[in-house]
Amino acid sequence: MPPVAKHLKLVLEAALFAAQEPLSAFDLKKLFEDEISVETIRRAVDELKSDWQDRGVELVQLASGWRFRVRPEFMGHLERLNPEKAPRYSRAVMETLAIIAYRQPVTRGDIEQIRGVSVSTTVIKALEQRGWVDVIGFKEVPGRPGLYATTRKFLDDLGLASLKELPPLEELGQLVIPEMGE
Amino acid sequence: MPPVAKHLKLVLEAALFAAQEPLSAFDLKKLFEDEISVETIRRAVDELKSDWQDRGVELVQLASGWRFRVRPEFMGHLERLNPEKAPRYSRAVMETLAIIAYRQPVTRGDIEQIRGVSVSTTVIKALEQRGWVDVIGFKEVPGRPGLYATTRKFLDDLGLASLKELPPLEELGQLVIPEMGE
Amino acid sequence: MNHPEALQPVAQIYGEPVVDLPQDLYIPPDALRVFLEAFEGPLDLLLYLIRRQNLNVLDIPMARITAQYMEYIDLMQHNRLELAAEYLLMAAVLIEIKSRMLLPRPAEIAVDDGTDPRAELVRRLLEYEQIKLAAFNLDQLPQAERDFAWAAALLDKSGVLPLPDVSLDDLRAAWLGIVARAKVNTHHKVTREQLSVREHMARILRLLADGRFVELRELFDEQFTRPVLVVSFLAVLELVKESLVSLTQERAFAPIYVRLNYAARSETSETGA
Repeated sequence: MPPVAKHLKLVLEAALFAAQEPLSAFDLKKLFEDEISVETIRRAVDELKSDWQDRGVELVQLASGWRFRVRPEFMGHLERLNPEKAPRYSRAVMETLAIIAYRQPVTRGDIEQIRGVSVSTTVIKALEQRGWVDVIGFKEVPGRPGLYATTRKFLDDLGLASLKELPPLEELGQLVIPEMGE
Repeated sequence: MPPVAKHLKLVLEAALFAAQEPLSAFDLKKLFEDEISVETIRRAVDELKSDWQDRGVELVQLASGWRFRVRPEFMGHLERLNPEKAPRYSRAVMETLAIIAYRQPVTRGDIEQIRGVSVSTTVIKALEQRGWVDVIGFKEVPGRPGLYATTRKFLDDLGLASLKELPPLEELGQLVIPEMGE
Repeated sequence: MNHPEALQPVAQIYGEPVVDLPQDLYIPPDALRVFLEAFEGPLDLLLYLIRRQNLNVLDIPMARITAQYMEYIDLMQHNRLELAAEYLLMAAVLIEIKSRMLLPRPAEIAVDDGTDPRAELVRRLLEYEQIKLAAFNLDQLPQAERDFAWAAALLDKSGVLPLPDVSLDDLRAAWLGIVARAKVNTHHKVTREQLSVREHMARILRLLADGRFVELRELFDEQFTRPVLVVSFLAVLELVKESLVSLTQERAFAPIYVRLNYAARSETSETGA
């Protein structure tokens, strides 16, 4: 089989290093405008994996996808660095959380409409697993989508007594330029 | 000069990928039990930089050290996966930031004087929350207003190694458009 | 010369970028607000008037500029736009300069004085324009998270990933992205009052979650203060409006019952299946 196009591998590598969460073959496919088979993606990832074989970082497959990770043998050195910073949620997760907090109860469709982009299941799952949001009912429209709201734990973890203590958002409009185009 | 030991480079590479912030030569020295000269570190980083020359990821030198980042040319692909990116700041925010960057340290009054309008707290707060500006002292005048300056994170986030790399201010004389016709 | 005006639309009217501003002073009344919002203040407006007509800042024809500026102020007042104090202050400055230029200057003072009444205004205009250009150039630099992403690998020491911290500032920052992307920019207008209604909507939905009929009275705890009672009542109304709950009352003055709309459906579909 011919080797995978070099550019394809460079894009995958960059995406895997930029993502805050593991990426699945399905996610990686979305990087390209052209239709690329999952098979090709898998092959490219395999090649990447062997490219990184003898390095301090390796490409590993986790439950929800691939991710670059520091090889355990190299951890010893890195412990001399400052204690690692806490990871951060991706923008998608934070925006979804913000909408549920400020607009509850909302359906996934509402969230997508407000954000203008689709909301992946992994994003909502991350928040549910954290115990910060849950489904408190269903909306009486076709499909009966679940209604999400924030939980007591969300308030506790953020040190809030009630939602009223969330920062007011009235003036944020003046800070950013609306995105143009469709 | 002999090439830098391969293992050294692998450790540096792993550390630069693992740290969630730029690492200075001093930080990198701490990775090794043996005494390693800053000179050797620098040489190794330079080699790493050229190893990554034609990739989707590049090693850049910033105000607080080196860090790997995705080349801007590759962002188009990444946006297909995650359409949400940091918004573009409004002119009010950017002009306030420019005054702080080029005239630091400045008080809020100075900013208002130059812009000819009052500066809302929201604007300054947004810049503080982004970690781009902070109060570095107080001016000894009535009210003791805070003096704002830009931070290292501001330089890091704009890919600059120092304030000297800011785009030069246009000469005041050059701003005058020669009178046409009439 | 990289003038921001040359590259950036000066305003957006109903989502359409307006690159060119009208030549003359006439602006359709409904566009005036948008037009004025495109300016960052009186200095910006004045600079526009000067640049638009290719006038030399160092040699401002005070009469012309003042007349134009005053016409704008007039327009703003006619449209009852909230006229920022800064604009009125600038009008005063312009008129003062103009009047000083009209006054005859004693010859001997004019020589060693040499100060043009326009000097301070010119200095401020040039200084502002310099910063305006600097802001534009700064905005062109690739910016982290907007134009490039940081590259990182996982450092998994314990095998258990630490959970990300989230602060209130993070929530606010997340909302900025939403505001920028929202086509109708109404979403950022979330007030505390709305928030407490939303909070009580969630509370009431949880209370009704088992699908039973609940008497309306039960939704209001006796210990509620009066504002909380009001907010709870608004929450019930909002839930009815969004068809999430329905209210029933057998006859006048009988107890009012509240029930989830969807609960009925789920029961019938279970028994009916």
